[in-house]
Amino acid sequence: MTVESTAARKPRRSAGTKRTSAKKPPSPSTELVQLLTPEGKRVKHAEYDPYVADITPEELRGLYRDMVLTRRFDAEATSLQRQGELGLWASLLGQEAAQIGSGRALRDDDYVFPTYREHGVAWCRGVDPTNLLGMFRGVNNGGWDPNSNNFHLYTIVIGSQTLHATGYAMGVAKDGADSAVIAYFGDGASSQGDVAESFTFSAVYNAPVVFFCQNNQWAISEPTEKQTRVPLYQRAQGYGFPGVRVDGNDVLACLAVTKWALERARRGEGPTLVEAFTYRMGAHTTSDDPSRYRHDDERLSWEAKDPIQRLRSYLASETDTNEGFFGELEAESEALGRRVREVVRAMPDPDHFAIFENVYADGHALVDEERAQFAAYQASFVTEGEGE
Amino acid sequence: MTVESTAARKPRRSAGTKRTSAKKPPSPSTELVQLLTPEGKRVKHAEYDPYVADITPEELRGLYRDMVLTRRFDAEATSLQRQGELGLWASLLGQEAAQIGSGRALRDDDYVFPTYREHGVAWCRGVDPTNLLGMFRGVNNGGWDPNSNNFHLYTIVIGSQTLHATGYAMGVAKDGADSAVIAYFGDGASSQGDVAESFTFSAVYNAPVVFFCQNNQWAISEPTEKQTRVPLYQRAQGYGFPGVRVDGNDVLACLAVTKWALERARRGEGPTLVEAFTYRMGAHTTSDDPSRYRHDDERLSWEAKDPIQRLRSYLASETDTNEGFFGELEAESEALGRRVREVVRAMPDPDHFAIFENVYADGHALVDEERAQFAAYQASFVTEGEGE
Amino acid sequence: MAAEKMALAKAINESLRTALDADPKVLIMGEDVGKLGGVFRVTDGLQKDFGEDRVIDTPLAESGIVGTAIGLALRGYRPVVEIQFDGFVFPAYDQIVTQLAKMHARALGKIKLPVVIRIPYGGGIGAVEHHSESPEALFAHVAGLKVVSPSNASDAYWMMQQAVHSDDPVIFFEPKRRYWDKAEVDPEAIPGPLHKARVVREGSDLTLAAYGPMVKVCQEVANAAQEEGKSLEVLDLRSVSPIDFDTVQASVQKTGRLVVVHEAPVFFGSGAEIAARITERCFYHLEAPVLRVGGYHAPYPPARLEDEYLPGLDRVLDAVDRSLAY
Amino acid sequence: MAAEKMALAKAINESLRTALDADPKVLIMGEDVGKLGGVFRVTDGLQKDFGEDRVIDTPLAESGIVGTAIGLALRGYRPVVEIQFDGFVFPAYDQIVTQLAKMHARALGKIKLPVVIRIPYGGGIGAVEHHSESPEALFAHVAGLKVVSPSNASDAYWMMQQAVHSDDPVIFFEPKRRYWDKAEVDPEAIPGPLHKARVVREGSDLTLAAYGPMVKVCQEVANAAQEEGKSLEVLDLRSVSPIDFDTVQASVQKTGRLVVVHEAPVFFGSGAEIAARITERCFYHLEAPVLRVGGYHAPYPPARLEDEYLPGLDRVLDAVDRSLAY
Ligand SMILES: Cc1ncc(C[n+]2csc(CCOP(=O)(O)OP(=O)(O)O)c2C)c(N)n1
Ligand SMILES: Cc1ncc(C[n+]2csc(CCOP(=O)(O)OP(=O)(O)O)c2C)c(N)n1
Ligand SMILES: [Mg+2]
Ligand SMILES: [Mg+2]
Repeated sequence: MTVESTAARKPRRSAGTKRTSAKKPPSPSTELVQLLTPEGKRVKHAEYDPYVADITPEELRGLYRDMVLTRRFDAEATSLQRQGELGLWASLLGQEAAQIGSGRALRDDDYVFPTYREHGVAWCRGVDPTNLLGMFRGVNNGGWDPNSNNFHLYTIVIGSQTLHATGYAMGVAKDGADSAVIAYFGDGASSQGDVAESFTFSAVYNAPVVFFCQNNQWAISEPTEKQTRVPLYQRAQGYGFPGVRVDGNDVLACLAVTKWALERARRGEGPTLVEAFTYRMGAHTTSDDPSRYRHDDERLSWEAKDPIQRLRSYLASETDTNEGFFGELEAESEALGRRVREVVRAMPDPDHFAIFENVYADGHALVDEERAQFAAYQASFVTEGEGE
Repeated sequence: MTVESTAARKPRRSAGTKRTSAKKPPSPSTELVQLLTPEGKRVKHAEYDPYVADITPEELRGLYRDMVLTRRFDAEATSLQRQGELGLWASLLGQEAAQIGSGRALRDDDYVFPTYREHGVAWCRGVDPTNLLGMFRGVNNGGWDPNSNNFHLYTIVIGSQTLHATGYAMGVAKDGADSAVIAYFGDGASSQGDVAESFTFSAVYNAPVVFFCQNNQWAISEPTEKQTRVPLYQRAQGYGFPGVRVDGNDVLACLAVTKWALERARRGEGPTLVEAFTYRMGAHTTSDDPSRYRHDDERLSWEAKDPIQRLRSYLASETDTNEGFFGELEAESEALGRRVREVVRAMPDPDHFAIFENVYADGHALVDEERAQFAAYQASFVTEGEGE
Repeated sequence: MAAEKMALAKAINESLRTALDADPKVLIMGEDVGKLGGVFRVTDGLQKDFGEDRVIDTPLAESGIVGTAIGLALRGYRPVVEIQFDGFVFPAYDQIVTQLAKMHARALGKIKLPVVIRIPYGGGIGAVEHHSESPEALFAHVAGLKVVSPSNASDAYWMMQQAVHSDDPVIFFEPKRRYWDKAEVDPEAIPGPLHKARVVREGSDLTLAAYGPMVKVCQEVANAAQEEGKSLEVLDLRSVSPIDFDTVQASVQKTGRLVVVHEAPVFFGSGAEIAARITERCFYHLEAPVLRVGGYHAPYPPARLEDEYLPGLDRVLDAVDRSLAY
Repeated sequence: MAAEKMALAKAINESLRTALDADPKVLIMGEDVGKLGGVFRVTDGLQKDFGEDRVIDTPLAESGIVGTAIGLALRGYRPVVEIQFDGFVFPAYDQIVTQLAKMHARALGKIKLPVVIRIPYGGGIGAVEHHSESPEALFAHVAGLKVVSPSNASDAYWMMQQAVHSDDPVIFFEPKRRYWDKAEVDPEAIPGPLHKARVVREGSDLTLAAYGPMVKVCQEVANAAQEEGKSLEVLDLRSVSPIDFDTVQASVQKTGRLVVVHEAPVFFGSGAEIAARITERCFYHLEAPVLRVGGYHAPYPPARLEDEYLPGLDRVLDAVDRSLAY
C-alpha cells in the first residue's frame, strides 16, 4: 500500500512546460534606511537618527573629505594600472559612502576583515593607501601589518574572511573586551558556504561581529538575482540575528546603522547583518569589460545617486561649508594622487629570495634546502669577470 | 578627524564580564503542525487537513504497519550489530513517523536523497531492507541501484546530498517533468555550508526540491542549541522560500506537510524546508554512548510521544481496526526480523578483486596495472600442492 | 568547422560548442560563463546560442556548482563546469573528492558521473594571489578522477571532446598562459586515446617530460640544447591521471635520462610519482637519477617574482646539464 | 604526571591537558569534543576541567571550525582543532590550503598561525566509508603546513606538545588504530626536534621507512625477516612535511635498499616523494629501486576488504624480497 494516492493529484504538466521563474527581489524602497536623499535632503529616521544626532558640520566635512580622497586615490590606482604600473586594480567607485560611513563608525580597537575592495575602509583605519597597491603591483600578497591598524589583509578567496572575523570576535568575547569586529563581503559572496557558516557560528557563540555586505548589485557579470531571490539583509533572520538594509550611497545612514550594529555587538547582543545597497559604478576590476553584460543606462541612473554629490549638496545647502573647503580639498586630492603615483613608481621589486621568506614562522628543512639550491643556481650565472 | 566620537559612547565593560549567552530556541508548541496528539486524538488544522482529508482506515493501518515493520527491522539490525554481524548501525528509533509520513507522501517518480539513517524512507521506496545492511556490515559502500527505486545511496559526509538533490531537481525542471525531489538531513547538518548553498541554488533556480530536516535534537552529543539559536525551519525564509515545523512524531502531520511541500514543488513554486521536530530515542550509532551527554529523563519524556503508540491509540479508538490486525502484524514483524537475520548472516564477503572494480566507468591504466600486480601477488601464495 | 588555425581558448570554445550541439544533455555551468563568456572568454557566445538553460551562470559557490553538477549528472545530464581560477577550486574540493570521485564505486558501478571540471591553471600571466596555482597533484592522488591538461589548441579541442564523452569525472586543467597560442585544429581528425602521451620531438641523449604550459618551455629547451649538440626527446604527457608510463619508459630506455618539468611545487608533485615509477621500471637503464624542475615549497609568489619561481629555459637547461653530468 | 605506561589516545589527552594547563590561550575545538570527549575519547574530561570556554563543542561545519580557529589565532589564541575523521577534513580544505597555510607569508611574517589540526586517520578498525582514509599527501604538497604523525604513545605526547608550541599550522595525523596501544610516556623527558626521524631498529640489508600506523607493521616485518636471516633497519619518519631526508639518506647509504610503507594510495603518495629524493641523493648507493607499499588507486574499500587493501606483513615482506632480489 502507498498512501501517496490519497491526496488529490494535480494533472501532470507536459514536458517542456516552463516553471515560473525565481521572483525578482522586491524593490528596496520601503525597507531601506536612508538619512540623506540623493538630492542631499536630510530625512528623519526614528531609529537611526540618534546615532548621528550630534554630528557636527566639521565631522560631516570630514566624511566628505574621506570620500573625495578615497575616490581620488582609487582613480589614481586605475590610471596607474592603465600605465602598466599595476597589474590589476579593483575600483571602489560608487561605494565610497558605504565604506566611509561604516569605516568611520569603528573605534580604534575594533577589527576589520576586508575583501579586496575596501580601500575606503583602509583609509579610515589609517592604512597608508600606497600599502594597498603592493599586491596589485605584484610585489607582495598583502603589504601591511594587520595589527598596526586592526585592518586585516585583503582576502581574495570569496567569503573566507567572514569566518576569520567570527573567530576573531569569539576571541574578543573570550577576552571580555568590548570592542567589535566587522567583516566586509559582497552580494556574490553571500552565496558561499563559508558566509553561511560564519552566520551560524557567530549566532551560536553570540560573537560581537557585524557582517557588512556591500550589495553593489554585481558579482563580476552576475546580477544579484543570480545569488538570491529575496533581499540579502533578510538572510540574517533565519540565523537568529537582525538584518537591515541601508542606502549604501548615503554616508550618514551607513554611519548610523553601522554604529547601531557595533553597539549591539559591544553590548553582548551578538551579530548583525548590514546590507548596504549600493552600486559598482565601474568595472569589476581593470580586467573586466562590463559592456558585455550590462547597459550603460543602469550606471547612468546610479550616477544620479552618487554618494559624494549628495553629501556635497547637503554641505552646501545646510551647513556653513564655504567654497574654500572644496578648493583646498581639490588641492589635497591632487597632492594625494601625486604622492601615490610617485610611491608606486618607486616601489622596488622584491628580492628574489623573498620567495623563501615567511613560508614558515619556525622554519622548514625543505625550504632551507631549496633556498640553498636556488642560491647556488643564481650564483652559477655570475658573469665571467665577476667569477674570478 | 574621526566621526566615531559623535555617537554616545557606552562605558566599556571591564574585562571578564560575561556577554549574554545565545538564546535557547523558543518552545515549538505554537508553531508546530500537529494532526494527532501524543494521546492519539485527531486535531484540526485548516491548512494541512485537506492533504489527508480522504485518507482511509486501511491507509492509516498501512502507515502503522510501515512504522512497526521499520522499527522491527531497525531493532533487528541493532541486535545484529551486537552479535558482530554488522560493524555499525545507525538506528532510526523514534523517527519512524517523520520517515514514513514523508516517505509515503512521495510518488514513484519522485527522487530521494537520504543521509545514513533513512531506513524508513527506504522502506517506503520499496528498497529491500537487507540491501541497507551491506555498508554497515562492511561488504560494500552502498548496495543498491539508486535508479531502481529512485532512492539515492546513503551519504555519510554530512550535508553533501542536499546539493545533489538540488542539482537533480534542477534537472527535473529542465526536463519539464512534474516530479519532485526530497533531500533528508539532520539538525547538525543544518550548519554545513553545503546545506546553505543548496538553499541558495534551489531558490535561485526555483528547483522542485523539498528539504526535509529531521531535527532529532542531537548531532551525536551536541544538542540543537549548538547549531542554531532559532528554530531551524525559520532558516528558509532568509533564502526566499517557506519553512514549516511539523510534529515529527505525528505520522499524519508529516504526511500532510510533505504532500503540501511536494505539490508546491510540482506546481513550479520551488523549494520548501520542512523541519520535523522529533527525537533520537537511541544512541547516535551503536558506537555511541549517550549516557555521557544526556539525561535519561529526556528520553523518557519522549517515550510518551512515541510515534507508533499514538497512531495505535487512534486506530484502536477511532477506526474499525480489530485486534487481529495487530496480531497479524506482530507475526509479520517477526518474519521480517527472521528474514533479515538470515540474509545478513548469509551475506558473503566481497571478492578481493572488488577493490579494483568500478573505480572508473571507462577504465584507468593504473588500476589495471595494480590489479594485475595484486593478482600476481595473490597467486604467489598458491599452496605447493596447488602450484604443481 | 573546417581545419583552422586558432588560439587554445578558442579551440576549447569550439569544442564546447560542438559538444552542446551534438548532445542536448551537455550543460555548461559556472560563474560568469554566460553573457561575459567567462573571464577568459572560453565560453564566449555559448549562452547566446544555446540559451540560459544550457549555459548557466551559477551563484558564487564552488561547492554548490560541483554538488549540483553531480545531481544533474545523476539525472542524466553531462555538465561541464568551470572553476574561474585554480585557486578557487578548493571550496569544491570536498564535493570532488568525497562525492564526485567515489560515487560510481559507491554505487558498484550502477551510476555514472560524466562531469568535466575545467580549471584554468598555472602562472605566467602576472596575476594576483590564487590566480596562478597548479594543484593537479591534489587531484591525481584521488582515485576516481581523471586529470588531463592539453598543451596546444589541437589537443585542447580533442581532449575536451573526449572529456565530455567520458563517463568518468575529468578534471580538465587549461594552461591559461597558453590560451592565446595558436595552432591548427582539425575537427575531422581522428584523435588518439585521451590518456596517451605524445612524443613531441625525438631525441637520444635525455628525455624531457612535461604537460600543459611546460611543454612549450621544454621544446625551447630542446632547441637551445640542440645548438649545444645535445639531442633531447620531449614528451607531452597530456594526462596526469592516469600517466602514460609506457611511453615514458620507452623513451627513457632509449635515452637513459629523464627530467620532469611542471609548474606545481616539486614536493609531492607529479615529478615525484614519475621519478619513482620510472626508476622502478628503468632501474638498469638510468644513467642519472630522474631530476625534477618545478615550483618551490612556498606559496605561489607575487607576480614580480614568478619568473624566478617558475621553471623556465635556464632552470630546465641547468637540470639537463646536471643530468648529463652523471 | 609521572612517567607512566599509557595508551596513545590517553597520551594525547594528557598532552592536551598539559597544554591547556600551561597556557590560557590554548583552546580545544571540534565536534563532540566536550561532554562526549570526542568519538575516540581523546578529549575526555577536558571540558569538565577547563570549561566550555576553552574546550568548545562547535557547530557541525568543518570549514567553520578551521575558519574561526584562524580568527582566534589572529586574536592571540592557540586553537587545537579536532576533525572527527580523516574523510571529513575536506569541507575545511579550502580554509586550510588558501588561508591557514598562506596567511603568514601573505602578511610577510607579521602574523602567526599557531593552529593544530588533529585528524584521526587510517584504517584497520572496520569502519564505514570516509572513516579510514590517509590524506596526508594532500597536505604535505601544500607549503605553509607542517604535517606529522606519531607512531606510539610517547611520541604522541611529545609531538603534540611541540605542535601546540609551534608558531606554524600543524596537521597532526593520529593513527586511530593505534589509539589503544600502550607505551611508556615520560613527561619529564626532553624530546628531540619535532621533524626528526627516529631509527627504531638498526639493520644492514635494507631500510624500511614508515610513519604513524605502519611503523608497527614494519617492526613486525623486521622481526619476521630476521628469522630468515635478513637484517632490516626500520625508520619512523614521524614527519611528512618536512621529511627528514638526512636520516633516510644515511640509512640508505648504509643498506643500499629502501622500501617505503604507508596506508595512503601509492600514486602521488609520500613514497613517491621519498623515492624520488632519495634516489637523487643516493643514486650510486642504491642496489635496487626504492619500492613502495601502500594503498591502491581506488577508494578506500568496505571494511571486509581492508585487509587486502592495506599494507600488511606479507605485502611488505614481498616488497622486501623483491628489493633484495635486485
Ligand atoms: C572562491 C572564489 N571564487 C571565485 C572568485 C573569483 N571572483 C573574484 S571577485 C568575484 C565576484 C565577487 O562578487 P561580490 O561578492 O559581489 O563582490 P564585488 O566584487 O562585487 O565587490 C569572483 C567570482 C574568487 N575570488 N573566489
Ligand atoms: C562532514 C562530516 N563531519 C562529521 C561527520 C561525523 N558525524 C557523523 S553523524 C554526525 C552528527 C550528525 O547529526 P545530524 O545532522 O543531526 O544527524 P543525525 O545523526 O542526528 O541523524 C557527525 C558529526 C560526518 N559524517 N561528516
Ligand atoms: Mg558585488
Ligand atoms: Mg540530529
